Amino acid sequence: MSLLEIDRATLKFGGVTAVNDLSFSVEEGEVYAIVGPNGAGKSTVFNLISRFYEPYSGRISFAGENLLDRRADAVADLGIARTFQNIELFDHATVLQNLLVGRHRHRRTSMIEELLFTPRVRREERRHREVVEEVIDFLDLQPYRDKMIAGLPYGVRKVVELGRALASGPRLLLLDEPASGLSVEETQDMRWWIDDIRKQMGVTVLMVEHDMGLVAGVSDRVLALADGAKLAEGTPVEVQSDPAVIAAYLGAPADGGVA
Amino acid sequence: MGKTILEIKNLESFYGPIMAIRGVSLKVEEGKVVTVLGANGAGKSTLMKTISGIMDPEKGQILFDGEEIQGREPHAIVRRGIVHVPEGREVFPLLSVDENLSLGAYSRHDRAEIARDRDMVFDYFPILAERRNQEAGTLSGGQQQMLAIGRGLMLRPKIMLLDEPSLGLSPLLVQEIFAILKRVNRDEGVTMMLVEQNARVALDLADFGYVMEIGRIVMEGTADRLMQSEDIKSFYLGHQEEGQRGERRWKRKKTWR
Amino acid sequence: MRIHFKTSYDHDIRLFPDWWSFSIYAALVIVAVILPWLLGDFFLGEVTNVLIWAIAGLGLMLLTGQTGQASLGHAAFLAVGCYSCIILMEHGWPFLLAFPAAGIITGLFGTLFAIPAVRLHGIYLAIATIALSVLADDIIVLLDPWTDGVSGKFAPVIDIFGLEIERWSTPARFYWLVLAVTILCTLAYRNLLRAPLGRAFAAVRDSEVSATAMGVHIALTKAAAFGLSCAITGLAGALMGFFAGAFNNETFSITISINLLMMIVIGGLGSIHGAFFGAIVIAFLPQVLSMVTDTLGGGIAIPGLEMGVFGAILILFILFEPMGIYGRWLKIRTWLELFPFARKDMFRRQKSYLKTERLR
Amino acid sequence: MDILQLLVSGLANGCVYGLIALGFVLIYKATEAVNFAQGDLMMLGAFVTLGLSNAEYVGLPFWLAAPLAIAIMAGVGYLLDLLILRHIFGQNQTAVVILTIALGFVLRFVAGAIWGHEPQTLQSPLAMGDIRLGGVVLGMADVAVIVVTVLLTICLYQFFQRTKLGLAMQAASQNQMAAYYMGIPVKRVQGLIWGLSGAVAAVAGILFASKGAIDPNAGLLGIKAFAAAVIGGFGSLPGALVGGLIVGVIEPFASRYLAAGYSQIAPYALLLFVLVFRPHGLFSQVRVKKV
Amino acid sequence: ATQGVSDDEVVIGSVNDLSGVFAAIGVPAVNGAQMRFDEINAQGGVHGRKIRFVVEDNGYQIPRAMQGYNKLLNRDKVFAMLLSMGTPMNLAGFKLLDPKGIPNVSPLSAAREMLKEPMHNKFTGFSSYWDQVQIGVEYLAKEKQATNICTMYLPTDFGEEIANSAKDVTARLGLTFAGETTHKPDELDFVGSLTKLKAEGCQVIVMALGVRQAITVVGTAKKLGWNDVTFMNTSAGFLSVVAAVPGGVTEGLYASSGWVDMKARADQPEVAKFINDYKAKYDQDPGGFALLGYAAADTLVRALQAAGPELTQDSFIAGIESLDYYDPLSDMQVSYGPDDHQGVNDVVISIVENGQWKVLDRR
Ligand SMILES: Nc1ncnc2c1ncn2[C@@H]1O[C@H](COP(=O)(O)OP(=O)(O)OP(=O)(O)O)[C@@H](O)[C@H]1O
Ligand SMILES: Nc1ncnc2c1ncn2[C@@H]1O[C@H](COP(=O)(O)OP(=O)(O)OP(=O)(O)O)[C@@H](O)[C@H]1O
Ligand SMILES: CC(C)C[C@H](N)C(=O)O
Ligand SMILES: [Mg+2]
Ligand SMILES: [Mg+2]
Repeated sequence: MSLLEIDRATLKFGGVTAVNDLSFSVEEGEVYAIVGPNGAGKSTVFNLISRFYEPYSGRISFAGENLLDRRADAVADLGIARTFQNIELFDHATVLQNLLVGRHRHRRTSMIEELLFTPRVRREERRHREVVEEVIDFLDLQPYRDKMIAGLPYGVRKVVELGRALASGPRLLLLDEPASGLSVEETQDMRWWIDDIRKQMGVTVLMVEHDMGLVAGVSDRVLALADGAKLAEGTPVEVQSDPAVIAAYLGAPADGGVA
Repeated sequence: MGKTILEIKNLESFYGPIMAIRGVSLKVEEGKVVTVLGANGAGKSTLMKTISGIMDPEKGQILFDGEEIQGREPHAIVRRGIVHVPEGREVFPLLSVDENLSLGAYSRHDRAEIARDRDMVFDYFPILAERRNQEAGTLSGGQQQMLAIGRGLMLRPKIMLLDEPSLGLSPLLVQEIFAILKRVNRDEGVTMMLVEQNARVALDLADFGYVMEIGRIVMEGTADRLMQSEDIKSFYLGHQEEGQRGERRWKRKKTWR
Repeated sequence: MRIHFKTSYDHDIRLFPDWWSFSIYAALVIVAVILPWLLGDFFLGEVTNVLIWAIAGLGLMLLTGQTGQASLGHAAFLAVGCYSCIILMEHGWPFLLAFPAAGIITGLFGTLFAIPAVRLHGIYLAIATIALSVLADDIIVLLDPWTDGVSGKFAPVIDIFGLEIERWSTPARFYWLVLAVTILCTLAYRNLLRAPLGRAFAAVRDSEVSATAMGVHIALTKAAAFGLSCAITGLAGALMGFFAGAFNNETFSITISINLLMMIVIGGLGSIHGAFFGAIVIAFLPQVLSMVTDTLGGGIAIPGLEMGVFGAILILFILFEPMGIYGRWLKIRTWLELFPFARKDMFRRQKSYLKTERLR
Repeated sequence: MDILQLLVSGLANGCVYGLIALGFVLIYKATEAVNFAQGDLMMLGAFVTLGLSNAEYVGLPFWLAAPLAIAIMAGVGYLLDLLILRHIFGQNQTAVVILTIALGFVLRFVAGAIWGHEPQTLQSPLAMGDIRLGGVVLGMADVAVIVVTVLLTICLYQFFQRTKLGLAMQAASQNQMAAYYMGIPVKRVQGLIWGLSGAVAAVAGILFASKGAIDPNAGLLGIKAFAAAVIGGFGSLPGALVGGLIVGVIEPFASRYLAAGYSQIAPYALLLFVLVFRPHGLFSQVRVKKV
Repeated sequence: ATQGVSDDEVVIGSVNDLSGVFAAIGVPAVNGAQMRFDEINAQGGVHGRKIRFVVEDNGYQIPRAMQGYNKLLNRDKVFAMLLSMGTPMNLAGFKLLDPKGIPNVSPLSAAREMLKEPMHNKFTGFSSYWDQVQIGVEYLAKEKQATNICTMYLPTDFGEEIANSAKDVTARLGLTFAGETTHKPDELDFVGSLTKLKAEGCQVIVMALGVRQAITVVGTAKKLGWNDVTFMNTSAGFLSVVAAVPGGVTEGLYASSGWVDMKARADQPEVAKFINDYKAKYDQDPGGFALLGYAAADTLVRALQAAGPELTQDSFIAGIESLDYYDPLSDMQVSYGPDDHQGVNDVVISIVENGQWKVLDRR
């Protein structure tokens, strides 16, 4: 059984079919990338998994459980964390607080306990903090720990968002264009990070990315989408050399121009 | 040497107590493409915002066509022909694609020309024509980016400040965008100042380049020269090999700071 | 210049970041406790009033500053707290039970109101709460058998284990009671901020989408914010009832709601300090104005002058510092800490721009 | 017959709410700020007209005083923006809310200081005649209110929908920075809309005063108009009119058929009811954010 | 020494509405009182003491009122309160006036509770709303052969007192109480309510509404062609401006009040002087409440005079209880006594005729 299974999902916005009878599955422990032209429906697939959108038809299941039975906020409880293409952080909070919100699904204390700040709350806080500090170390975020999000450069925010998702201790990580807006150097970092996330933390990664260098470097399998439907699926090399993908998406030879 | 159209002298900009631009001076020649490279948070976007009047500089001068424009209201600066395509798209989310484009032509009055330019934008980005009545906020990220660039072109600028125009675009479109920019630069003589994470493409297009670090210009030169520089190669063009991870981590600490 | 080094995670978890700030707050509390010996009845009464408003402000701040839900109807919850406390006491409950019960009852009312209100944002919530505030007036009249309608009720004397407390006859005792409630509410508020729920509030305020993606149940979190906010407001309402001595359906009018919101905005949204700064301005300013007009005006009352000047001063406050007094206070503090390295133009307002809030 | 009469006068009243609501919506549409002083601007508009036209003050003919008052109020609106609101441009909207509430205090004081606190009646030709159709009676003022409100709504709607300036205003409210990038003089545009809504407030004030007496507290009506605007979907011009009409019509029917004590609850109960089912009003202006 | 009294000054306080919904009443009342005090101070005060009148604005809100009381009692240390506005505010104020024995003179509320126990420090100026309605309805029932009595009122203590009195008198006279409607201060349309009352067959409608509203109600009824109905106001709506609404809108409106309107008596010397003085001082025409304020201040001044040079609370109360005089301004006999803490007992019935209030009857 695959970890995540999308089965014949369809979603329309008015006249636009954003996802069209799409099926694919992600195995536990792999890095699975989705590529495709702008407007192909990649982010929409993520939003379906996050339960922000209701599919017209089709099934989505995670670890054998029907995701469509869950509310959007209950998706995180299963261990699904995500980042957003356009960065959705809590702007008026510090980096540390943002990461701590990532721990929310592990909250065990009640409101009353928190009002009194009982020793148990303190203990839990320390535990959350330790996890978060590990993430901070891992992502080299130390210099920004107490900075407000509102004043951070774009690239750092991208990393913070990744950190917030990681802090929740996910089983499946959804990354929507993790490297967009990052410099070559930072993209390299991202690549190591994704590698480590998969190998050391054992987290499955589903990502959308336009940087074919990154996609080729980290992913086990790639799905190419166009107009909401599957164009090609396979190893990075297979997909990159698929003529349909080249015509619709890559344009020139796969490594041309884009590092 | 061409005529200098934009000149910046010793510019300083602050976010509250934080100094984001620390004395930047640079020149842009008419009809040329200048690129600004720099790591995250170097202050590239801040520099552009200060030029377009979105932020006020604390010190220094910005000369456009020999006239000081620093600290003016942004719309007055736009009307002189300086157009900023900002980082992060900034479309009008509740207006249609068409209306967004019309706003690009807000300060223009030549109806026929506007219609022609609109057709040109639709020609560049056919998907926008297809979605002309869709609310811009519901476009996909890349489609919004196309709209932002298209809207910038509708302004008929003398000089375009492009802040990461390729953000979120598919590889095919990145190529197309740069082809378009090249064409606009060559055919219409539009001067450009370009910030791009994708340094290789940027230097390809540019005539001249500056490198920024923590609010300062630390290096400048013609695009060809920069392309050859070892530092540029290792920091912005991504020449490392797989095995160099540890080394790179160490190396990163060594910048010009 | 003060620098504190963080040596363990507890630095961020502790109530006070360092000894210095602990001593400042301790000193503040000590001064507050001995205040009745320093001030006459008049000023003590005013300080009591400021504290009561500050408690109400804390209540609203939790909702508006922390969770981003602007309410223009909190006077309704003041009323619920006030009426429930006094009705319970009339039924023989001792103050020590009736008072917390009033908080809980108001909290439950707040949660109840939250059921429709969690789906509302910004102005839609504001108008719903205005409606609530307007309706509260009528409902109190309609509930005449319990509330005595328009003729209103009188606050009984508080009796805590034989100790009689009353606003006019024992102003100092009443002040200490209010002070104790203030401190407890502040502590609870502070605790909340450093705990998961407080962060969830901020998350809901800043981005509902990503809060959802992180597993925050938006409706429940907002309902909790409403409940807590109203509970604190209810306590303030009960104290307000005791402070006024008599109250009826018109006591907790929409004007009070408006003043409450003004208070926290002027004080500085999102901070505990803000509630207190705001209370000082809103509760004390009219009194200062009337003292000033007494000395200047030579007795001739110019109708509505006080409200006019009050409005004008509020306008100046906002123009001077849209981030509230607390925002200004932070700047002054930074300036002092950096002294003598601060530049005078360091806190100049950079141009700022808004984006639509019509996207949710 | 009764029902028809109730309906007709409800509609006339609803138009007054609608007119004030239009003022709210105008400013919101172009700046996303909520002007809580809109009701007080209306009151001021009424008093300015009264001051210009009533015999005990300046004593101009009504048809001269009215346009003059509208012009003056447009100036007042513009000046409010220029002198006050512009200084907190780009700051958080709650600050604007508080600012305008405080402004309301000042306006009430100013009006009271100039024209006193007792209710006064505008000597308006509209206040005079009645129109009788079958058994239904409608004051001239009512007819004027209905006609003016409908016309004004249509004009303003067209303005926002069809003109470049209208579009620019909408753009400025959605993203101030991007509007600047397009070369839109955002601040000036917002000043214009404040002027426009000052003028609309004056129109509302004139018509309101023609229907009855005014005093400095007449602006409190603004709250009900605000409710009307929200029922319609804050930010929608037709919504403001529809919301106003709904509130206006519900009132006479409630007072006719509900027991004393319950009738005045009706508009606000209705508001809550609408918001439960349509959290952003009938013509919702709120969208789900695409992520 | 008695609080608020020094050798050359006596401090009088008032918590009044200068900016809220009843500012239209509070402001002229305070002005009128201030005028009387200025006059007496110009003459050297009472027994060598000048009167200082400190007014706190309560905006018709209890919390603000309590702040006002705190200031007046604990800071300004007033000797007595005069013309304090609002029934609920006064009731709340009694809590601290009573223990200190501070006199509360002529509150701006005609609720009967203004004379509740302990009564020794409380004095009202005019007949209560209760009595006004009792007598007014009795008069109209007879005059108009009316049997169906109704009320339109604000749901406040003020409105309820009037409504209750109307019900009481209806029952007492064996008439029918046909209907009632309540209103909010911001209501502006009464077509619905009037249609309802008409359907219920009302013949006399007792109003306890805001000033602006009362005008609109009468106008609307005329417009709807409902002419066989009589409206009656109490002293809360007994203003010259009400009578003077252009177009004769309020023509035929009755009022039952505690004093006589002065417009019709403007040719009498005292009244003419008052009107001129007031105009000169405030640049406005005085209304009924300016007169009321002036008269109340006058009562206070007389009481101070009667109290003698040795001013204490007791001597003041004795002084006021000894008063019995004719006030030409209000055209009323003012008399207090140890068991009579209500100055004027008369009720005057007036009607609007030709833009002025005309007295029909007084009891
Ligand atoms: N709320 C909506 N209403 C209408 N159309 C929408 C909506 N959301 C998305 N779409 C359309 O659905 C299509 C898929 O959008 P999606 O965001 O999934 O694209 P994407 O593959 O993520 O593209 P990109 O690479 O540009 O981010 C687009 O054509 C978009 O315009
Ligand atoms: N609103 C703000 N408040 C405070 N500091 C800010 C703000 N915006 C940016 N900064 C700071 O200013 C510096 C420059 O930021 P800027 O956005 O110009 O960088 P950049 O070079 O464009 O980076 P990127 O490549 O991520 O876009 C950064 O260090 C950032 O922390
Ligand atoms: C003067 C009056 C209209 C005030 C009203 N009697 C009240 O009790 O509040
Ligand atoms: Mg996308
Ligand atoms: Mg940038």
